[in-house]
Amino acid sequence: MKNNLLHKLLLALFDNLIWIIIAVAIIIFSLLSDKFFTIFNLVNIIPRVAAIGLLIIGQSFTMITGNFDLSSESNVGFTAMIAGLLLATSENGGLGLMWPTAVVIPIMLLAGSLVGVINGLLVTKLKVNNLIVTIAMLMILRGVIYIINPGVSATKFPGSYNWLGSGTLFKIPYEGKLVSFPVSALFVLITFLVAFVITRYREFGRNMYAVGANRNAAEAAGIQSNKIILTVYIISGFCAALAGLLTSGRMDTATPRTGADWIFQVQAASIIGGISLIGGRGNMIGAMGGMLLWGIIDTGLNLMMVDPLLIDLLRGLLLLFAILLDTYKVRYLHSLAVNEALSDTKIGLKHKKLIYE
Amino acid sequence: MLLNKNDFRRIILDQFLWIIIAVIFITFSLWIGFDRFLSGTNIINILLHSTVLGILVIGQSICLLSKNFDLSAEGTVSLVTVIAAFLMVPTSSFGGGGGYEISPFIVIPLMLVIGTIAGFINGRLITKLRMNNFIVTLSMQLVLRGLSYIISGGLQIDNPPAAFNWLGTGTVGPIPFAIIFTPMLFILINWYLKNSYFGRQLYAVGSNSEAANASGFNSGRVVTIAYMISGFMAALAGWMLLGRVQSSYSKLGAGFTLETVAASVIGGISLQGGLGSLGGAFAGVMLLSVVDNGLNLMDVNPFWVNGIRGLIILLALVIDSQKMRYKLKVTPQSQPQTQE
Amino acid sequence: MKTNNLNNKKPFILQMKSIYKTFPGVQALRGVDFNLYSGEIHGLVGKNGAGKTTLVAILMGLQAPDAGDIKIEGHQVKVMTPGEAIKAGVAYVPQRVDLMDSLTVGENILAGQLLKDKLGFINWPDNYHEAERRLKKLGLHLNVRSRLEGISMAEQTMLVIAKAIFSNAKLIILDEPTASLPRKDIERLFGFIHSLKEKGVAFIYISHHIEEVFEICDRVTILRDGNLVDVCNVSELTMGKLTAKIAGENIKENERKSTQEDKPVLNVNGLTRRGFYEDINLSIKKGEIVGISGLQGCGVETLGKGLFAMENRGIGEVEINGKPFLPRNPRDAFTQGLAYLPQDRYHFGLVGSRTVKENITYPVLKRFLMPFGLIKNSDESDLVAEYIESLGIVTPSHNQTALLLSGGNQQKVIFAKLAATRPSVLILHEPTQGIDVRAKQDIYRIIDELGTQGVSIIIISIEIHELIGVCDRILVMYEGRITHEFLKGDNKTTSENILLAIEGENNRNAIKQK
Amino acid sequence: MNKRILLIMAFVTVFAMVITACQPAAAPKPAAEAGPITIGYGAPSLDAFQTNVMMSMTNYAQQKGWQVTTSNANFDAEAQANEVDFWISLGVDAIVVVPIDSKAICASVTKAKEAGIPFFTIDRAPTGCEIDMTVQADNEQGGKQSGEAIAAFLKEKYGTEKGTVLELQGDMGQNVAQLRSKGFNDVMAQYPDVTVISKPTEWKGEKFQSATLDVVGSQEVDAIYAHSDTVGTLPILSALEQLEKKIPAGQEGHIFLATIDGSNTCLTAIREGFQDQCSSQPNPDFGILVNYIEMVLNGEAIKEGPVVKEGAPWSPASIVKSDTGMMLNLATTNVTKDNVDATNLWGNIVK
Repeated sequence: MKNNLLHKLLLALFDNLIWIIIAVAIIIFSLLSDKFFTIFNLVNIIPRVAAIGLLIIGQSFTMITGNFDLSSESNVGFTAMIAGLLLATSENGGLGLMWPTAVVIPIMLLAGSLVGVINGLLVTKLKVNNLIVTIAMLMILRGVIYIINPGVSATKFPGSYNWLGSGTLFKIPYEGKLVSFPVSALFVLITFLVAFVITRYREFGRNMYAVGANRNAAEAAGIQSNKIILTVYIISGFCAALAGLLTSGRMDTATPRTGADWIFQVQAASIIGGISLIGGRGNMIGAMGGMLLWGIIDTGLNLMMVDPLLIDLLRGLLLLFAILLDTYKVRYLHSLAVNEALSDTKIGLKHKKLIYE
Repeated sequence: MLLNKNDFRRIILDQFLWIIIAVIFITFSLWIGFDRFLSGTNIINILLHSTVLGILVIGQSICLLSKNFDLSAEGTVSLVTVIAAFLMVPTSSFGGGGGYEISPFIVIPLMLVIGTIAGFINGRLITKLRMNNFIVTLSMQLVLRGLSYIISGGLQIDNPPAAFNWLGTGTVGPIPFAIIFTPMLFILINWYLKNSYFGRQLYAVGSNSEAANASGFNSGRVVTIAYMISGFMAALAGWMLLGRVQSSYSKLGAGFTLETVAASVIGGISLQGGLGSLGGAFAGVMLLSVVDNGLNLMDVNPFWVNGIRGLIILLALVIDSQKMRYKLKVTPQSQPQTQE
Repeated sequence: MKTNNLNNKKPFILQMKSIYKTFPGVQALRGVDFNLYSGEIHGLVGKNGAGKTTLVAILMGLQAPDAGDIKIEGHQVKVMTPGEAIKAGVAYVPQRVDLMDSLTVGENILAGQLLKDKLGFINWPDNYHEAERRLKKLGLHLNVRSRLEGISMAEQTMLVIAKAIFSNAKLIILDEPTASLPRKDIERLFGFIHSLKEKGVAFIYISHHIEEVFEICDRVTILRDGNLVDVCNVSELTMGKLTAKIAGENIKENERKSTQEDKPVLNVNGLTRRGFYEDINLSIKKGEIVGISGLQGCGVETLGKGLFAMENRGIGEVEINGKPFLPRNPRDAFTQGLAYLPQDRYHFGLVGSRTVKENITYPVLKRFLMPFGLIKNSDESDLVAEYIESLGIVTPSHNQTALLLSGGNQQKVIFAKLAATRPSVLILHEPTQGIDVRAKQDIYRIIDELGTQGVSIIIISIEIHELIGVCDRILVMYEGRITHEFLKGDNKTTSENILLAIEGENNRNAIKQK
Repeated sequence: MNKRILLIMAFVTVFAMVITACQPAAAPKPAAEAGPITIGYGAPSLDAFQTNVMMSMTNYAQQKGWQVTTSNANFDAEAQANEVDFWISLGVDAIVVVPIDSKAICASVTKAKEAGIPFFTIDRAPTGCEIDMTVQADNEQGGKQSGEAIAAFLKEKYGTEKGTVLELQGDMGQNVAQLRSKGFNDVMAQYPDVTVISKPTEWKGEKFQSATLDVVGSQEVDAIYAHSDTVGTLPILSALEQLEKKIPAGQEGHIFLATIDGSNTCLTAIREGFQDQCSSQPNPDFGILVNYIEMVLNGEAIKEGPVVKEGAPWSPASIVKSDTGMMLNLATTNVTKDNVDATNLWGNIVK
C-alpha cells in the first residue's frame, strides 16, 4: 500500500526530526561563515552546552514521566555553592575548611539528590502541581544560596575538582595550533549514553515511559508510578548537582548566580530534542541532539555577529517553531492511529472520500 | 451529614488564607511595633505594593480559571512600556525616546490594543494549533521582550509626560489613585465574572471544557478571550508601572510572572481550572504585599528575603493541593490527575 | 442464595461475601455474594448501573468495599491495592482499551515484566521474540516492533486480553471484551478462553451480549440495581428466562400511549460515516418516541453524537421541520432544535463543580442577557425554579454544587438543561443509566411529558424492556446499519425478538450450526 | 496537512528573515590574518548603563577601522566564558570583557593566554589572575565617594555623624553591587552612630520604589544611597513624592540622595535640587582602552605613567602596574551641585 510507505517515511522523519534540523543548521551556518565548520568550533560547541546538557538529561527524565522540574537551575547554583564553601579558603570566599575533593563531590551530589527527594515527595505524596512546586523550589533554593554565602563568589578550587569542568583529554593539531579536547565534552556525551542505556535497557527506564504514556495502564500493569516519579526527580536533582560540579569546575568559581535563567534553554532544548510535553515520548539521543542544536545555534548566531539585542527574539521564535513541530508530530501520529483503525472496518466503504476523515 | 462536614471543611479551606494573613499581620505588628506597621502611611504602602501586581494577577487569574497559564504577561509589560515611552518621550541626551512626542491620549489606547493583540496571538496558538499553553506563553514572553529590546536598543527612556503618569502617581486628596483603582478593578471584574455571560462560560470551560462544549459554549473562543483580557491587563499594568517608576527599559517587569501565578494560586485559584474567585486572588496579592512590606520594615538580612518568600508560596501551594484532593474525594468518577 | 453443586469438586478460587458499597447519591452494591470455581467461565450480567463494574472494581482493589469480605484461594484479603490484586492473580481486561500508545506492541505486552539478562539489562531481541512467541500462541500475528498508534482498535483489544492472559493470572475479568471485535476475532478469543479454562484458569465474563453468555459461560450471576438476583447454570437457562431476570419486573408502569401526530419533524437521508454507520434513513414524527438499540460499537452511539455535532457526522442530509439541519457545533444544534443527552454524564453532561442553576441555564443563557453581557438573575432564577419544580429535582438550593446531587437528580438537571432549549428533537443516550429505580420512574415520566408536549424523542439504549414500554417504534442497528423496525403493539415486538435482532440473526445462526 | 506545511514554512521564513536581518550589512570575515582587526567585546548585560559603555567601546574601535563583535551574557558568568571560548576559537585579535564575576573570569583569561590572545577588562579588574590591561572606573571608589558625601551631610545636619541611611542594593549576586556596597559600607563602618538599612532591589525600578516607600514611610531616614541612579533615581523620587518627603536640598526635612552611575537622570535631579550627589562613571572614555590594545597588538609594552585627555573629568589619570596587570584607574567623578553642568560628564554628553 503506497500511502503506507508514505506513513513509514513520515514516521521515520518525525522520529529523527532533530537530526535533520541539525544537519540543516550546520549547512546554513557553514555557508554563511567559512569559520563555522572548523575543528575549533566543533570542539567548542559541546563544552559550551555541557552543563546545560546535564540539566537536559534530568529534565528529559522528568518530562518522559509527564512532569516538569524547573528547580534544577537553582539546584546547580546551590550545589556549586556548597562545594565552593567547603573547598575554598576563607579569603577566596569559602569557609576555609578546604575539604578534599573526594569528600566534597559526594556531598554536593547528595545535596542535589536531596532537593530531588523533596520535589518528588511534594509532587507524589501531597499531589501538589509539579510545575508550581518546582517553581517555588526554584525561588527557595536561589534564596538559600544567598543565605549560605551572602553575595560572594567562592573560587580557587583544587585542580582535582576542576578537572571535570576544565581539564583537557588530548590535543588535536590543527592549522599548526593545538586544539585541546575538553574532558567535559566527553563526560556529557558519556552521561547521555548512560542515560540512553537507562531509558532503553533498564526496566526502570521503560517504566518511566509507561508512566508517562498512560499512568493508569502503567499502574494496572503493576508499576508503582509514584515510586518512578520520585526517582526521576531524584535523578534530576543528581544531574543538576553534576552540572554544578561541571560549571563551577570550568569557571573555577561558584557565584551566587550560577545557573540563573538556564531553565528556559533547558526546556527549549529538551522539547526541540523530541521529548514531548505530554510524556512518554522522545529518547535521550534526541535530547542530546537538542543540546547540540542549541549549542550550534548559539555559536552560529555569534559567528554571524548577530546584534545581542536580537538573541532573545530569535530564541523565542525558535522555541515556538519547535513546539509547533512537536504538536504536529503528536497530532499526525494520532490521526494515523485513527485512520488505521478505520481502514479495517467494512462500514461505509462505498464512500471512498470518507476513508480519511 | 457527610456533605455538611465537607462543606464545613471547604469553608475553612477557602477562608484559610485570611487566617494566614491575619496571623502574619499580627506577628509583624508585634515584631515591628504597631506605630510603625499600622501607621496610615504604611497601610497605604502595603496597598501600593499590591497595585501593579494586582492588575497582572487579574489577567493571570482569568487565564488560570480557563485552565491555562499566561507566562507572557511580563513580556507584554516590557513591550508596551518601551513602545509607549519611545513614542512619547522626546529624543534627549541619554536614552531618549524616538522623538515623536505623540500625545499620551493616543499612546495609551495604543498600548492597550497592543497588549490585547499579544493576548489574542497566545490564545489562537493555543486553541487553534493546540500547542501547550505553558511553553507557548513562555516563548511569547521572550519574543515580546526581544521586540522591546529591538525598539529600545537596550537603552532606557525616562520621564514620560505628566499626563501619562496619573494612573501611576495621581492622588485623590491624600490617597494615591492607584490604591483605589486596583481594588475597584478587582471588585468590578469579580462581580462581572459572577454575573455575566462570559463569567459563566469561563468557569464552565475551566472546570469541564467537554461538558461546556456540549452545553453550547465555544471553549476555544472563551480561552482566547481570557488571554486577550490578560494581555489587556498586562498593558494596563505597564501603563501604571511606567507611570510610577517613570523610566522604561526592556527588563522592566521582569520576574512578575512567577509572582502573579503564585499570588493567584495562593488566593485559591486552582491550577485545575474553574475553581476560585478574584476575591481570593486579591487576598493572595495582599498576602505577598504584606509579607514584602513586613520584610522591608523589619531589618531582616536582605539576603534572606527571597528564601522566605519562596517558602510562603510553597506553603500556600500545599494548601491548594489539599483543596484539590478534597474536591476529588467528592467525585468518585474522576481519577486524580497530577499533571495536564 | 441457591448454589448448585455441579462442580464443587473443584476448589473456590474466589469468594466474595455480602459486599456493600455506596457512592454519594448511589447505593452501588447491597450485600452481593459472588463465588468462582477455578477453571470456570462465570458470566456476570445486569443492566448498566446494576453494580457489575463496582463489584469488579472492588475485586481489582480500585475501590474499597464499605462492608463484606473477600477470599482469594481461601486466603482472607483485608484491603486490596491494585498491586496486591495482581499479585493474587487477578487480571482485568477493561472495556475501553487502555494501553500506552507511544510504546511498541512488544513493550505493551511485557510492560512491568520485561525480560532482563543477569546484569538487569533489557535484551530487546529476546523481549520481542518472547512477545512474538506469546502472541503466536494466541494466534495473533502482529509486528511487535511497531508503535501502538497505527494499530487497529480490534488488535489493541486483543492485545489487552493477551496481556492479561500472559500475566499468569489465575482469575481474568473480561469486561465487554468483544465490544469492538470483528466476529472472527471473537471466535478466536473464545477458542483461547476455552483452552485456558482447561488449564484451570477462571474467567469472570461481563457482557451485555446474552448471546455470548450462552455461547461461552458455565454459570452466570445476575445483578440488578446493586442486588444479587440469582446465580444459576447456563445449561438450565433459556434466553427468555435470563432476560427476564436481568430486566426485572418494574416495566409495566412505563407503558405509555402514543402521542405522535402525523407530522414528520426529523428526516435523515443516507447518513454515512466511515467506520461507524452507513446509509441511515430515519423519519420521526412530532411527539413520537423512537428507541434505537444495538450492540456496543454498532454505531448507534456515534450516530447520536454525530447528529448533535459533537463529532463529525459524515455525509448525508438531515432535516428538522423541513429546514436543513447543518450544525457546526452543539450550540448550532440547540438553536436548530436538537438536544442530546450524553451517556457519560460526568464527562459530557454536567459541569460538576458548578451549581445546579448554572448547569440548567448554560445553553439558554443568552435569553437573560442585559447590556454589557450581564445576566438578569431574577428571570434566570424563575426559569430554574420552574424546571426544578416541574421535573421534581431534589436539591437544597439553586446554588447546590451539581456533583453533590444523587445520580438521578443529576440526570434530571441535565434533562432540565435540554428541555430549557425547547428542542423539537431530543436524543437521549442511556437516560436511565446508573440511577435507582425511583429516579427511573421520574425520568420516564419526564420523557412521557415531553412527548406529550410534542417533542420528538430518540432513546438510544439497550434496556429493551424499558424501550418496549415507552417507545412508539424501536429500531435496531447492527454493524452500522438499521436492520430491524419493531412497532408498538405489534405482537412481534417482544424482548426476545429484539434481542435476536440486536445480536444479528446471521451470526446467531452461524453459532447454532457449530 | 497542507495548512500545517504552510505554517511551518511561514515559521522557517520568518526565522530566516530575522537571522539575515541580524547580519551586519556587509559582514566582513572575522579573520585573524587578513581583513580588519577584530575585537571580541563581552557586555555583562544590556541595561542602559552597559549599553552606553559598549557604545563608547565600539565608537573608539570604529574610529580605528576595527571591527567589534559584541555579545551579551545576561549576567550569566558561564555564558561569558562561552563567549570567550568562542572568540578564541574564532581567533580574534583581542578580547575585551566587562567581567560579570571578577573571580570567575580568570578561567577564561587562562585559556586566552594559552591561545596567545591579549585580554583586557573594562569597568572591573579580575581578581586572582593577570591580564594585559584593565581600564576601570572604580566601583568601590564610587561607593566610597557617596558614603563620604553622606557622612559629611550627616555631620553638617547633626554636628556629628549619626542618623539612619537607607542603602538600596543592586543584585548582590553580581560583582558591581558587591563592590558598590563594600566601598560604601567601609566608610559607614567608621561611624558607629550611623545605622545602615540595606534592601535588595535586583536593579528593578519597582523595587527601588517599594523599598523606599516602606522604609522611609515607616521611620526617619536622613539619607538614601542607591547603587544605580540609571534605574533608581526616578522611582525613589516618585516614592518620596508619594510620602510628601520630596523636599529640595537646603529645606527642612530634605532627604539626602547619593547614587552611582551619573546618568543624566541623576544630573537632572541634582539640578532640580532633589538629589545631592552621584559618582559619575567615566564610561564614554572606557573606549580609550582601544589605544592600548593597539599598542599591545603592535608588540609595544604598556608603560606606567600618567594619562591625560583634554577635558575628561578623570584626567589626569595614571597607569599603574598591579598584580592583575596594567591598570588605568579612571576616577569616578564626584558630581554635586557645583560641577553638575560640566560638559564632560557622560550624563551630559549627547549620544
